Amino acid sequence: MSFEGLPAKATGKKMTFLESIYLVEIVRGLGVTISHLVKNIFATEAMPTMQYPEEKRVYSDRFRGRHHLMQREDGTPRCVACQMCSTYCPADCITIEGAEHPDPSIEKYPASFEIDLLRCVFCGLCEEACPCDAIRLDTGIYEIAADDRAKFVVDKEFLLHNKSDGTR
Amino acid sequence: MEGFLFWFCGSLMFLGGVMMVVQRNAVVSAAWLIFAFICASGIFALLDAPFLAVMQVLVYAGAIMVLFIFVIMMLQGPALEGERTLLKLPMWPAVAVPPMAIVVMLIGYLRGHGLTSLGGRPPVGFGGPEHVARLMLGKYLFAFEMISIVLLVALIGALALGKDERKLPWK
Amino acid sequence: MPIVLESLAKIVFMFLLILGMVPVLIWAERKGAAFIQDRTGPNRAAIGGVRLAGLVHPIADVLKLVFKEDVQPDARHKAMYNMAPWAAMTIAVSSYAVIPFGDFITIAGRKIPLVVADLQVGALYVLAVASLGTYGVVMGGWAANNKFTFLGGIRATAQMISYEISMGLALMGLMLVFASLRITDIVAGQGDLIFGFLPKWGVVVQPLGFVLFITAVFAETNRNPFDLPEGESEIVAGFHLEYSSLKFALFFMAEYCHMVVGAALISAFYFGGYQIPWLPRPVLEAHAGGLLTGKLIAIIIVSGIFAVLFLRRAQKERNKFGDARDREPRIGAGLWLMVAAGAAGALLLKPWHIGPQGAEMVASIAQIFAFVGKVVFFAWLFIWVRWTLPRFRYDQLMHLGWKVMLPLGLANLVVTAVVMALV
Amino acid sequence: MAKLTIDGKEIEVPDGTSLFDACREARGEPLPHFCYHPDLSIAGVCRLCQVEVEGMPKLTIACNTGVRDGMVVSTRNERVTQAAQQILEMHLINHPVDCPICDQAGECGLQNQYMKYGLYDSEVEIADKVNKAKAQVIGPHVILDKERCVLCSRCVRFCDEVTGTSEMGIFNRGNRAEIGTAPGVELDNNYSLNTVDICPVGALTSRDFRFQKRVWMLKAANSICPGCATGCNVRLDHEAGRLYRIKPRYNPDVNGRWMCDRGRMLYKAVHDENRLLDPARGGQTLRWAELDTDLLAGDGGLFVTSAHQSLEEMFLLKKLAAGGTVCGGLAGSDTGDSDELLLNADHTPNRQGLGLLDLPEMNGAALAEAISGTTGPVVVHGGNPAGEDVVAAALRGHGRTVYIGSHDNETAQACNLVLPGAVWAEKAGIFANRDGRLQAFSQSVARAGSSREDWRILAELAGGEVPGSLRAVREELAEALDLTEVNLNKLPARGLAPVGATSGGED
Repeated sequence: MSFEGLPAKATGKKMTFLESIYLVEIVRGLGVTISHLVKNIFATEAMPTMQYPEEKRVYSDRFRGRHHLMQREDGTPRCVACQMCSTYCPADCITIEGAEHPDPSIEKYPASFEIDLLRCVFCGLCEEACPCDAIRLDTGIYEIAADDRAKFVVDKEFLLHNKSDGTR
Repeated sequence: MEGFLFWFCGSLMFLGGVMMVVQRNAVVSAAWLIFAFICASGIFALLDAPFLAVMQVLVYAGAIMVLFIFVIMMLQGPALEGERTLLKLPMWPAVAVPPMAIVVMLIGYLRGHGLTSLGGRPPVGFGGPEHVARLMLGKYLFAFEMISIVLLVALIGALALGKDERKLPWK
Repeated sequence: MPIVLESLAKIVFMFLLILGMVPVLIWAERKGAAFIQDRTGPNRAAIGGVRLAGLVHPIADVLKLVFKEDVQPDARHKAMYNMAPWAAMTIAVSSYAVIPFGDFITIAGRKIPLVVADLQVGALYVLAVASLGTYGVVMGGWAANNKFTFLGGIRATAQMISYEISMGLALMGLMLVFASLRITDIVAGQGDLIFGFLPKWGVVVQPLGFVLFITAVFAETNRNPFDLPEGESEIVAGFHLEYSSLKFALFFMAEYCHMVVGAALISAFYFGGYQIPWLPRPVLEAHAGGLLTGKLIAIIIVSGIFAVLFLRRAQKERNKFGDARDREPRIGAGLWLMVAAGAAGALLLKPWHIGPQGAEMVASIAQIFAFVGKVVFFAWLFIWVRWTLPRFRYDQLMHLGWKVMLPLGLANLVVTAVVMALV
Repeated sequence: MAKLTIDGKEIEVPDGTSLFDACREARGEPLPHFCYHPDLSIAGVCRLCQVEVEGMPKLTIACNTGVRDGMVVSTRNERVTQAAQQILEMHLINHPVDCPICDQAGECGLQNQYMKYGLYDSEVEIADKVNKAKAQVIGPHVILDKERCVLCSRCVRFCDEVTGTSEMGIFNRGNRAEIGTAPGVELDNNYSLNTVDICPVGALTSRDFRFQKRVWMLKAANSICPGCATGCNVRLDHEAGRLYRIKPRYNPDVNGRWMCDRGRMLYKAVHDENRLLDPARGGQTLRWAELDTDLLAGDGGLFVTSAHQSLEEMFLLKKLAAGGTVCGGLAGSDTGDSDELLLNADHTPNRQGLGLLDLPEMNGAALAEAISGTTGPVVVHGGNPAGEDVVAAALRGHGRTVYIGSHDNETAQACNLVLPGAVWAEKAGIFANRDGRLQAFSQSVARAGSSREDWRILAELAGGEVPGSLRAVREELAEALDLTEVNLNKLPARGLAPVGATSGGED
């Protein structure tokens, strides 16, 4: 990061007499704020505020929303419980228990896969770490709310289907 | 009515004074003192001395006690267990002496004058700002100025005693 | 007995004025802040779809605060902790007793002065009560036994001591000019004109005093450039950090009451109180009929415009939300139309033919409105300044109080005294 | 002695040292290798430890080359590195590279060395790989993945040379060569999990540990195996308060690099459902604060420890007993299988300790008689003397019985007051193994429930006469054992050999 163009330290500029008695500058400041106020009263529609539940911001496709466990064609999770994501996770929010899969061609699968959404920082490092492209943050869901802490811990079934807009 | 208010204010003020003395906690003690001052101001108001009444609140309750509380807080900190206050001595004289003195005074007063003489009317304008000003800046001007000089000297003396000697302006 | 009834009525009026202004001020604070910062501000809470541009929010806030759990720190000093918010509120409200909100009003042949208590030493009373105002803050901050609240309390005391002196000095200049400590005298004195065209308002005769006074009032109310006892960014929320529920609401309301008191003091001392410039009481009474008619016509025009605006909005925003809020523009338009109709109906009563008694009443009411209008403006000034200026640093605050305002106040007093002696 | 130059550094090693060891000494780290193992014979099959020796036209494998005076060896030049890269690439030809699901990932020789020497961009097409059997169960403890094998033959040599059971072998040739067991033969000896330890890749993995935890998440604590009197030095791998596996720790004086499968499974007892979690009196659960020591009142009494407890605890119990009779527990309890390698017939870790502190053991009948004969309290610390019915009956008959132990067993059932102690992984202490060697173990996981360290319980029961820290207890213990010049708080890494015993073996 460069600080070019910025003064290296405070300039120490002396205030002029008018500035040093504050009053004129205060009145000027009041003028600035009142001009905003008046402008906004007469042009309410032009304000950048978004009326959130009714209007929603359109995020880029690459926005990292709530997690999503990818499925194989037969509906089982792609995840092989290698725990790369939970190892890499800076927030330590992923808990995986591996187990032997009945199908000999799969060998290892996640018996349980839980994400604590309250701990998650949505950095996307789990996506990066995953060797099987099994976890993605591509749902675009960011409205995660619940009335109970326990509901923020989402399990494998939830992450595989990911139908609700909130938490489980 | 006025008699009732007088006794009311008086007893509350007395209560405030006693509580101020017996409190272990300096801040609570100060709060009781403020209470007593406000009651005293009520008595001044009853005596048709509104200027004194307001000044009592403004100067004592409002300014001096705020300063006191500021100093107490600065020295004591937010600790509530004020066990290290000065009250190591037996407390009963503090509680018992003032009421006894007051009772003695009252008995002497009532013997001489009777209860009815408590509510005599002062002259019109008594205790108002103009009256006080005339006394203070006319009749008692010398005393007034002397007191202010004494206070000024005390102020400078406190400053000189309290300050680091090496930093005094004349050193 | 009638004097007791009179006083009661005046007290109730003052109470309604203050307590009624609190929610409005909270609303103005939030909405004004939002608009100043290019936001829309509160606009969600609604009663049956009617949002009153956010005015329902203060009501919802009050309900919420009243019914919230009262969380108290274990190590508090119980008595002081419980007393502090009430002390703050009581002291904030009690200043009103001496502020005249009108000249007089004549009811049933009695001439009633429009002030609760016309004290001989009213101005000093104001100062005395203001100086007590800090105790609520200090007691609360100390009794909660938390370092942050405690710092808030200490800051409040130091700030109070520093600025009360300047406040008193500024007022003394004014007392010299009007030669009285009685607030009604000071207000009445401001009805004159100097040089025949300039209203003899305090701000005109004591401009420096006014600046000092308004600064000190801002400091005493702990409002923005001087809100160090709260100082969110430094000491979390200062003295009321450990308060919740109703007690917090009391502190919160006390702050706004202080604001209203401050605004009332500024308008009474420096802006002529209930006086309308260039329209002294006799002139008002003489032209009461025309004045009333003009007012009614103005009301019709303004409410008509509002009604039209609401109707246009109703048309434009048809089914915008898809819920009860869609009704709002129509209800608004209806209300404004009703106001216009009421005013028009009043015109049928021939208001230009009112008798001398009616004229007196109109004059009194006009003066009350003038006072309330000034108070509202200065209350708004408090808000306006809060969202414009940054907070002082503590040393700057002390520097300003002791090294700038105190000498200026003394100089102002000396100059005023000399001028008064010469003139 | 032979003097040689390795990577420009001159070192001197005894004659007969292998070049591999000489290089390790010179470099400070071993050469890349798969098949070389210090406790096994030299096979020279992985070809990874090739070094350049001046005067030799081709690179030579270091493990199978003896040192010669005046040798000039380079291990880091481009030629050597390239050779290692190429050999690794060859090992990877048929390797499935399924690290994400491989339990060895994190402690895998192939992974580590590939990270260091690998080419990274493999030239082998996945479709060209030879597929072999995966996840094949070859014994009660071991599972085999033939694809991952690099044919280093360490396991084969282990079974041939250490256990002498020869279950494993290399079958087929060339591209199809694979490790395995002969038809009808299982890798079923008491040391089979050592093959998992020495397997440099994920070909042999433990069935018990399979998919339980990724190894890089585990934390290790040094300990001593409590399974038998041998006292193998072990490492407890644990995470978040749970033990996951036990691995041997090198101690040439005790167990070398091995340990038995029986000992490896002992961690399960730590997380047993059978654990005593709360103090209880007459079946009624108590809190420690509510504990009343009225049962201990009175003189005399019988104090029974066991060979499962640490020296400190035995010592404290002896102190607690004061005037009472102290007994070392049930004679001949917990004995069983043994073999000539490591497993001792005595399945307690500290029977020698009883001898050191002069605590005689009693047989069941004598113990029962002693219990019935005493009027004072009976305190049983650890073990399960009530496994013998006479003792159980005697305990039930006696009203004032206290049991301090970790698991709910017949003795806990029979006793009046039951105090939950810690198991060995949850506390620190000292065991004396079959040779009388004193070996310290340390705590690795948090104690279950509200159980407490036994020495704390004993110290509390004894009141003020006992030191309040384990350090102080050990100091007193050292005095009592006449080991004044020894610091029991800081035992040597290999344990304190008894006086007169010789400390042998190389490092």
